Amino acid sequence: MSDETPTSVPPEPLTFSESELFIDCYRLMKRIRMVEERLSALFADGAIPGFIHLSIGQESVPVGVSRHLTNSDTIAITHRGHGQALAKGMDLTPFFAEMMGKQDGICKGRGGSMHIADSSIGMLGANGIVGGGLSIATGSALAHKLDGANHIAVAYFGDGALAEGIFHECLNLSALWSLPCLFVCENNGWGEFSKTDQQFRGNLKKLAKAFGVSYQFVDGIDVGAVTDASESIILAMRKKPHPYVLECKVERFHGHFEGDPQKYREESDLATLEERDPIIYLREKLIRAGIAPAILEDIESRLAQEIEQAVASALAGPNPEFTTAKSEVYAHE
Amino acid sequence: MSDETPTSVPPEPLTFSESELFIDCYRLMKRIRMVEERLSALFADGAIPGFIHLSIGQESVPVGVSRHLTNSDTIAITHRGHGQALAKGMDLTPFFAEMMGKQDGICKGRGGSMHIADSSIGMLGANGIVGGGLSIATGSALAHKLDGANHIAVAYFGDGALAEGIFHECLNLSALWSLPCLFVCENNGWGEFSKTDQQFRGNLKKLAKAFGVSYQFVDGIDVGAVTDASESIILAMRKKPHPYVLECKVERFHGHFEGDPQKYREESDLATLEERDPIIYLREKLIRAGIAPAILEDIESRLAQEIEQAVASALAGPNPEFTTAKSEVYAHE
Amino acid sequence: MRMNSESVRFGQAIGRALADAMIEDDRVILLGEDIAAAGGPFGVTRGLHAQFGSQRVLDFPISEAALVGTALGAALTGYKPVAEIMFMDFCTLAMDALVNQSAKTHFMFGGQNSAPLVVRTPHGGGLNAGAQHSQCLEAWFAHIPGLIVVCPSNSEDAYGLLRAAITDPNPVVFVENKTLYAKKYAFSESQQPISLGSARVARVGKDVTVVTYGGAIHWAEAAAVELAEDEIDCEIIDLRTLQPWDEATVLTSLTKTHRLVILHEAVESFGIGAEIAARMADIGFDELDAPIRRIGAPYTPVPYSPALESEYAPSAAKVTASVKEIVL
Amino acid sequence: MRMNSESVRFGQAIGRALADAMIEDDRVILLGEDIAAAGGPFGVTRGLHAQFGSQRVLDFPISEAALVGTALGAALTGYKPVAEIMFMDFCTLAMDALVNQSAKTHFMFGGQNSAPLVVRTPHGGGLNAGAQHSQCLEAWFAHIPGLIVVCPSNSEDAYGLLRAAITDPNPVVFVENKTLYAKKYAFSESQQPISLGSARVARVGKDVTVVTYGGAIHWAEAAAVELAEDEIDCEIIDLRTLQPWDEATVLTSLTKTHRLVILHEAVESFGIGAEIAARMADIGFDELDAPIRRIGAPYTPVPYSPALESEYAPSAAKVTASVKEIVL
Ligand SMILES: Cc1ncc(C[n+]2csc(CCOP(=O)(O)OP(=O)(O)O)c2C)c(N)n1
Ligand SMILES: Cc1ncc(C[n+]2csc(CCOP(=O)(O)OP(=O)(O)O)c2C)c(N)n1
Ligand SMILES: [Mg+2]
Ligand SMILES: [Mg+2]
Repeated sequence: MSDETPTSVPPEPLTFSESELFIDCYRLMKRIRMVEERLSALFADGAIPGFIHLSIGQESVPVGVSRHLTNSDTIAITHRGHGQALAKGMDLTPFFAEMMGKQDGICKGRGGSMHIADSSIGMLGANGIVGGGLSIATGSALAHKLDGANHIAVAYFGDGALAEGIFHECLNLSALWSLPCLFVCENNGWGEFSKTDQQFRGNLKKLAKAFGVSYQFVDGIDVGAVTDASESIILAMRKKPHPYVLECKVERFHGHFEGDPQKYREESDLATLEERDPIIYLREKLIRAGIAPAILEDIESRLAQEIEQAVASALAGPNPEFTTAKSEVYAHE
Repeated sequence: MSDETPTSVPPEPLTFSESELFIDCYRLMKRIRMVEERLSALFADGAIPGFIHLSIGQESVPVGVSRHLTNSDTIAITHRGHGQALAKGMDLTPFFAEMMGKQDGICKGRGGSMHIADSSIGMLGANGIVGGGLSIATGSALAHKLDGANHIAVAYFGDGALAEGIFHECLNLSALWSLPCLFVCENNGWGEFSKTDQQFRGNLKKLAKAFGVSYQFVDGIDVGAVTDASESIILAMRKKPHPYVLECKVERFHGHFEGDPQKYREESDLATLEERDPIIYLREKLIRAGIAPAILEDIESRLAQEIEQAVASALAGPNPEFTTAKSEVYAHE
Repeated sequence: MRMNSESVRFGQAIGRALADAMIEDDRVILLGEDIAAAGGPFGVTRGLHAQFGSQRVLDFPISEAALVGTALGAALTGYKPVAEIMFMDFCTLAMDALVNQSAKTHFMFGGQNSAPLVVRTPHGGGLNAGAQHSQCLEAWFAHIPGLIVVCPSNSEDAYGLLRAAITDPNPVVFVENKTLYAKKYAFSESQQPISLGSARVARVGKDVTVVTYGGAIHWAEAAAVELAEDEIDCEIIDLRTLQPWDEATVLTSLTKTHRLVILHEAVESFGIGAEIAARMADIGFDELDAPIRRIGAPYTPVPYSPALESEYAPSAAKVTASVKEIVL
Repeated sequence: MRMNSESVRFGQAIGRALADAMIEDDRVILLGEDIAAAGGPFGVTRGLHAQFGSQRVLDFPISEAALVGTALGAALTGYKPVAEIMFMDFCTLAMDALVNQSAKTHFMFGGQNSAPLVVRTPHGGGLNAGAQHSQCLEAWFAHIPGLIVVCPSNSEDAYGLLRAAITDPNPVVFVENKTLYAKKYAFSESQQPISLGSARVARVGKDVTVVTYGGAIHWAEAAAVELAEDEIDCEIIDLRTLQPWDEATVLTSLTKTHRLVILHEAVESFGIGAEIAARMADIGFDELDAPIRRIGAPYTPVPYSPALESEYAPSAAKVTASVKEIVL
């Protein structure tokens, strides 16, 4: 689908300020990873109902992008959006509580994994409809442009969504009106149980260019590359509103949803996933750069503690009441 | 929207066989023109209800394309589809009767101008939905491919339809499955009352290429160019099924619909339309090539007669009965 | 608010409501195909682009799905968009944004935000525009929790309801019968928003309740005049809002007349009238002295030919006949 | 036709109907997302790709609008496509092809051709899949002249109705309740197509008629068992086809029981039940001894949390309560 093939650059030494940055990234990526691993276990235990789609292996993308966003910037996220939400700043307890369908969930238990939203941080909402967030982000970008306040909107979408006509409509509109919308494609090569190249024959770079929309490819194994690319893209978008397509090559480590045994996937593909793990990649980079493993282990143990607390407090919370929910179908002035 | 700008080549002498071909084209283009001029008058007189959209100025496109189609090839046409239908071979009397909402109309008066169809000649139907025929033609191309019988499907569409997401979906699908679908864009520069460049920022050539779909531009002033281009395109498609985008630059001489005073159009634009008339262009070419004007006038007078007969017999026909119509909502085995 | 007591066309009243809403709140923006300089296919937005400029009246590409999705995104980011879908038939292209996204935003995200957008769209036949430009699809939207559905029948109501719809924090589908656009109605000074969900008793009567909305009210009114000659006194209720609809007003009327006829232009089967009838056959059962009759379009696509469409459409005569069947 | 008298899962019965239809007529092709090697998200098409190959079982890109439009184009060119829309909620993306195109083809083009396609799609909740993966939108389609709407409640009906739907020359929306897929039902030898438009009396009774369809029938049956203990004898009618629905069978039952309850999983307001109730409040008025009660989902989007969804969904208890209100 894209011209470029992902490259696997060996880690290099870091400057001190780089290592600060990368430790931050490490913390956030690891946080997402550990949260999702916890979700996976909770799901297996039956503590989480419905469908959950984990972004394990893809954490570098939202972490790299969100570094450059404020709460006034808006994002629309996907069904595989836990990382996108957490990287934007969603709190853990209401996050876990939502997954569990609890009253203290960020959406009072009415949304679940596919429908998390946090308007306090500009997170417009996850979407159970493939491509469903694209036009919402585009409209949010229109609002930012009309406001004239240099905020931007981000539309996360998967490579599967490329086949939906709405993508075309949104590319056109954002090009036509120079809307500050960053289209971030998390290209994991799969749409459910099918390879995307069996579903989509377009070349994303050429497609963007056909609308005069700038495009950049980054290999998501390297959060540094994502960060750098997003930084310059977003800076330019703030200076002068315009759309941009950022394609990030990543791997989907787990099944399409939890419980999917991935029988359709080659053994060899699954076996080599680790080589494409952005967290292992960054960890090695940090270690080589002289960061003491203990620092990273400390981060991990703090995260573990934070997560356990969040899970415990989410689990302890009450279930929602249907009568309350029913009274909130409509907003009141 | 397209890279190329239309060129206005002066007519050149013709060989004998060329002149045969061009006289044929002239007859068919003129037929469409005269039919539509008659419709315009009938509409002004109140003999035709509803909305009609005339293709005056655009006749070269369907005439050039349809030369290479048989009744087994299928076409889906637009709201501005009279020429597309007539070029494929629709008879005049049921055509006029349909416009008038008569029982003898090709659709028994239930469709009207926006919904003519003639399944006996592979004309799948006109569409009141912009872009509505694209996926129908794509599906018909799928059927042809499964049949393995070298037939093709043609999707006519306007430049306005480029903004609809369904176009993207159909380009992708036909590329992915190598479907013998010819996408013919009648680019008249307008979508209703707005210029298409105010609505669509994509470049059609690049868009097609982004899906690996071949593309060709022709200036519709020259039916010869349309004929030549379609011939080689369609031949190749029959040999080995694949999609193709053919963009034809034409002008819309009348309003969006009959009765539209076109106040939104520059005087100068309207004043120079004649220079872009494919019929005048061809007539001059024929005259210069030594065809006696009397031959053309003879064609015209025969056409006039044919048209008047069709109009008279359509007008004389009965109105449809609602009880009959109501019994045909569902097909019976 | 205006100081007129003139008569104003239905389409113009909508234009005024848009203008006044835009003056009052600069978060109100308009999005639609050919609505700016061209003024919309029915002239409803004529003049607004000149008055408010390209930042507030935006000509949208022919992309209905993105149109409503964009309106929603802007609504979630502080604006109050009013999107126009040129013909209600084209809503088919925008159902995801309306039904899966806008309608569910408030509830599904736990009440964090709301989706204050309006989708205006003309429905109905009478123009021989054929099966893809004449449909009345309001029943679809009334079935979707989270949406509000409005359908006015005259200029004052159009104005007042649209003002209310724009102010409302929820997504509203605002349906305009296209044969009304050019009709003139009294338009009194100092128009106010009309609260959504309240019906209007358009004619007081005692023998039978005729519930209707939108353009169909004229058939009901004509029938009432005819029936009065036979000493049958119709009460006509104009629902105005179809979801939530004013159950109390309908029930009150039924309690007086004990007979119910429901009329709309949409296809009768599975139309708006089905819900009204079903509800009254439950909560109003003891009041009913006769079968509930419905008059709507027959179960066929809208035909093109005038000879067909005139028989297809409901009419005063059909109302008169139905009423007589249950009153006499 | 098969020679089994075993019990067969609902999803499997659908798979068998597809296979048998494909064997019988090689114009039958399947189109859908992940239906080929993957066998569909609920396993319904498992094995068909292996059996019939890539020319007849086609994995479609994630493009629902093109999916149904393509099916229509193929139908108009000699095939009998069966398209799968993965969740009924995604029909929102394909409404133009279904409603403006497929439904109108036969009528609008004067009966020249027909559109023999089937759109299979699962509806309903119970999986805590949330507001965008649980909707029951069949009432939309029942409102559209030209479409046929089917919703089976057990394996034999699923088989027989799907066979009929594929043979039928008209576009059929074939709705499958997703909680049924894994359920086993008796499946007798020599299954035949079941003619569309005929309801099934699922339980004979004399005190009250319960009209229902699809997955909801199990709530009706459980309620009937409970009510029998109170000496209330329910007649249960399984509609099977929602458009055209079997008015005669419902009326016959009402003429016996004089009491009517309608049950479905879809939102009650403006749902399928509204039309049944409205119709019976007209043609069955004189037979009615009590208000018509409906049981459907309340007017909210489908909530995610099990704590909420379990209260949201209709239930046997709600049926029992409703029946008692009008029988006692
Ligand atoms: C409109 C729509 N069609 C189909 C689906 C079912 N579905 C859910 S996720 C998915 C694959 C999406 O692939 P991609 O966009 O690449 O996201 P990924 O799951 O790979 O992150 C599909 C087909 C859906 N949710 N919405
Ligand atoms: C889905 C849809 N949106 C809007 C319209 C209204 N409409 C009819 S024709 C038209 C312009 C189409 O432009 P183009 O495709 O270039 O065709 P042209 O009229 O120029 O031949 C529009 C917007 C429609 N019929 N269908
Ligand atoms: Mg993917
Ligand atoms: Mg055009």
